[in-house]
Amino acid sequence: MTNQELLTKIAEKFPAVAESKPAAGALPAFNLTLELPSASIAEVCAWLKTGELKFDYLASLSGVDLKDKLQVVYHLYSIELKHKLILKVNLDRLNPELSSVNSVWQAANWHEREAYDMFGVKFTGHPYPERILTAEGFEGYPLLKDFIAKPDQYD
Amino acid sequence: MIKIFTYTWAILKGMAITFKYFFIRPVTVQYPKEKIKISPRWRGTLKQLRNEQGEETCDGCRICEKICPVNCISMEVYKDEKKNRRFTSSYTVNFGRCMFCGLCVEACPKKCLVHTPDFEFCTYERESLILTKDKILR
Amino acid sequence: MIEQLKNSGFEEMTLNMGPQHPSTHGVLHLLLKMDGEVITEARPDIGYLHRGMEKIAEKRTWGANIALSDRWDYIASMSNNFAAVLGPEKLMSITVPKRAEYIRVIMAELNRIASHLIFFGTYGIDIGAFTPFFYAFREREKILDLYESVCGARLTYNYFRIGGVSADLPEEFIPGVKAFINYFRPKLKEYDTLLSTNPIFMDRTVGVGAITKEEAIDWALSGPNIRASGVNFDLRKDDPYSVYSEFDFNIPTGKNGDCWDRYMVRMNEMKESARIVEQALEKLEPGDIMAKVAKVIRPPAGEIYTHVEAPKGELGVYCISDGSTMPYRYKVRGPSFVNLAILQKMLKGLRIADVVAVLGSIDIVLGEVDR
Amino acid sequence: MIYASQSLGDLWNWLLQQFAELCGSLGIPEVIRYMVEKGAYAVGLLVFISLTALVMIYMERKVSAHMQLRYGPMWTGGWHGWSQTIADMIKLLLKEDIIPDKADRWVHRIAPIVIFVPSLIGFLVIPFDKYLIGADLNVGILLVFGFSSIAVLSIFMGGWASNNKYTLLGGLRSAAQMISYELPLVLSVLGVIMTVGSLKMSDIVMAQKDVWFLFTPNLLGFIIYIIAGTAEVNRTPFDLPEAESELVSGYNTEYSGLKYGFFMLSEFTNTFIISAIAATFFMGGWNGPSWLPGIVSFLAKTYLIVFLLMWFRWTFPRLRVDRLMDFGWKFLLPLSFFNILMIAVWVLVKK
Repeated sequence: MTNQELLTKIAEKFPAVAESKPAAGALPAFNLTLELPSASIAEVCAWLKTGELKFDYLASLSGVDLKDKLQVVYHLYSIELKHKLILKVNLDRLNPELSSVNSVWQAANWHEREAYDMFGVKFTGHPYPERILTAEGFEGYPLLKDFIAKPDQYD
Repeated sequence: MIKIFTYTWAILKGMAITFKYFFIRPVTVQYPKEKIKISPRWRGTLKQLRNEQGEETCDGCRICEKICPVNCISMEVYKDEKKNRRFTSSYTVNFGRCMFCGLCVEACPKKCLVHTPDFEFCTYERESLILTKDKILR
Repeated sequence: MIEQLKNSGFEEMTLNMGPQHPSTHGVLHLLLKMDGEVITEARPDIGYLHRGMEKIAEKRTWGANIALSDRWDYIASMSNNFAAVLGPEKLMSITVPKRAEYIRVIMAELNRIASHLIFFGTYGIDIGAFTPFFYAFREREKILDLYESVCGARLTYNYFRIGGVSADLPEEFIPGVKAFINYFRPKLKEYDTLLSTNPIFMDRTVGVGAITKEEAIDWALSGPNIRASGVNFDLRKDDPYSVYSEFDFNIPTGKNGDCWDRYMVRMNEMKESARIVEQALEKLEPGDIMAKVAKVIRPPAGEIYTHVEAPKGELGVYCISDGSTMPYRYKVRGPSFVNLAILQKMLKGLRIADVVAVLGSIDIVLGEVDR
Repeated sequence: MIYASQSLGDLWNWLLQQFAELCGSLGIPEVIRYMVEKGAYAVGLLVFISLTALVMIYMERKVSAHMQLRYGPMWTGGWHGWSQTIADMIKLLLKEDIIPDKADRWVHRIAPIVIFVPSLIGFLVIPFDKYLIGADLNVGILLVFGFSSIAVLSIFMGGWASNNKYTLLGGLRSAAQMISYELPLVLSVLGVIMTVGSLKMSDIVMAQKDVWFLFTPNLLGFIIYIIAGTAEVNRTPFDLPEAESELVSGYNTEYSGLKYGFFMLSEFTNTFIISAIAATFFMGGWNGPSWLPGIVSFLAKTYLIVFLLMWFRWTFPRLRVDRLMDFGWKFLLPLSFFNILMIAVWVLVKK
């Protein structure tokens, strides 16, 4: 399925979904990239997986700090139909909250924990919303651009 | 019954292999006594080369210092007005930090920074891993 | 009976397996709740090797990040290098010379063999057989020797460059690889006799820790783990990168997705990798090994998600460039990280002896899990 | 007068006779003579056991090393690292003895002794040569099995007292395993006992003067014995109590220094006993070619079995604990019953 077909199919179902525009001076996206409001993520993802597009494989879920906002990026893939899709959700930087897609793809479990650990994005409905990589009692979210690392004995 | 025989046969075949290797000469080497040959491209510690006149080639362009991902190279440069070129007054590599990625050697425009085939640099003090210019310029 | 016992103060035992344990393959911590020897709840606790790779990458130049990538999956560094160079190359639209591409493929496939050999050896140890480990390492040493002759390092190769590879092959490399392939093929049969068809080994692995097709996709497993469940998913075929589309090779798949299938998929993959290496050697022709690339690498602003089929699975790198010499965001999708997540589900109801069998069969590297 | 056959057993017998004559002439009471004789034997045995353990540990290292394409110890002592084991023993002696904080201190201390003493007692009834047997009891073989089953208790004590979950699991596993494999072990020997009609070790050896029981229908018993014996001494593929990849080190995880040394030593002495009994029961004990001293042929056979056990160890993976139970109870036990039945028929037919 070409990107255009994908886009029309998804836009038919969810009018709020729009193609993401690359920033000024940036390269165009290599794959179909969609931007959607944070409230509809669970609904859209559930349809993407079970619907006719069969995006059954969540390759990656990453947080991105864009300085004025946080972004969560979903890289989806369909094992059967072999097409790719990138979803982007913009979040408020001060209070990043998003509903979890763990019930849609189990793979999101640790990805979301990692995003929470690194960016402080709270995923509502996650079964075990705890930090995953950083040490116990770690403060702050290390991948935010304004995070200042405490120097240790080696620095 | 057939199962038992196939199982036993598979087990015996496995035993035959270990028994075969029992009589084959070991492939390991007795390390400090004998050493395996090291490839000429081996990325060991760093050394600076002199040119044919025995003069140091490095002119302190600081490319290796800049390219080093772990900032383990540091140098001080002065300009020799007579010879009209720059020299390093100090050139220090901290091998406690170095990860032997080889980027500095690749980047060196004068080709005067090279790897040595040395791989044994255990010491008792961290300080002795910091090599100064007199040890690096060989 | 068990209900009665539970009411009468019978307790579940909590066992901390790791982070210092002989068979957690590094510093993995498994919190196991056990009823006798049967596990009722398992929770992997990771992060003991967390080095903040993604944060460090934002402070390093694109070129230096290749050296960093050696440290993700430290037993398959060539594949990591592959993943690290593909993104910036695509952003800068560099065409890599053919020779460099074939060299890359040879390196990556040899590394797949080396990585699977480590799996074979350590899996033997997990199951209790010590000897295969040494046989596997003997073969792996030969690959490492080849690598050493090419790039001068045995573990952290740092061989790929954006636009090509750092050094051309030395003279002795191609005969060396050919000799290795010829030497290696009969050894695989030996391994099969020693371990694969050993009744005790099969007893430990067949039917243990089975993952269904749906589960495997749902948990986004990749690499041999998903193929063992019968899903024919291999990025070398499904989303060909580099020159993989030119080669003729099969993708071994399993049926039941149990430990034995995962093991066998890897064993068969080694054969296929050997085939790819042979084909690549044939196609190798003299030529450039580096494309014309500026000294200072500044990819144009943009973002890209590139993935390669690493020995452990889909190794993805999501990099965002803002046009400067350093990446703006450098997310690494480690296959081990994703594959490990399913452990919490798989371990329920198994015995403690199966924990190591299942954990070993997933084949994780903690450097990649924690990054 | 030393006999021409130069056998150690004959030498020992000659010494005993000389001593008895001496005692008779000096009028030393029978009891004291008896105690001196047995004491001398026991001292000799202790020396032999420690030497055997050293040899076996060295052998294990070398066998495993060469099967794994390594050299093993090569430096200590000069020739092929022959004194590596001695150096390790000294190291073990000098190591700090650690008792875990919340351990059951006394049980923790006693456990290594409890495992070591029975394995020593087992040596008493092993016929090394014609007259070289500590106590040629009527119930010789029963004594060995009786005392070796005490090892279960010790392993369980060690596992329990260490207050560690891995040791506890190791101890429990070992209790289950050793009890269930004791049965086929004893039953497999029963075939030989039925053929001979005596439990006495010397009788059993004498009965094999012409043909080893290995080459009679007792072969099946031998196979069962080797399998069950491997399980009894906790060696791979039955090393579940100390399964390294699962239970760290099983029951002896929390032991260090000399106490760990005792556990390790008893593993090797038990292996030796099991092999020695196999040599006695199935391979003719000290029977052998006439030019070979009896003890040499006995030790050669024993070390052949020891090598076999080591060979097993470095070839096979480990069984799983439930499969182990299945194998023991559902396969090995019925097979050993069948073996007894078969031997019984054979004995009857032969008569």
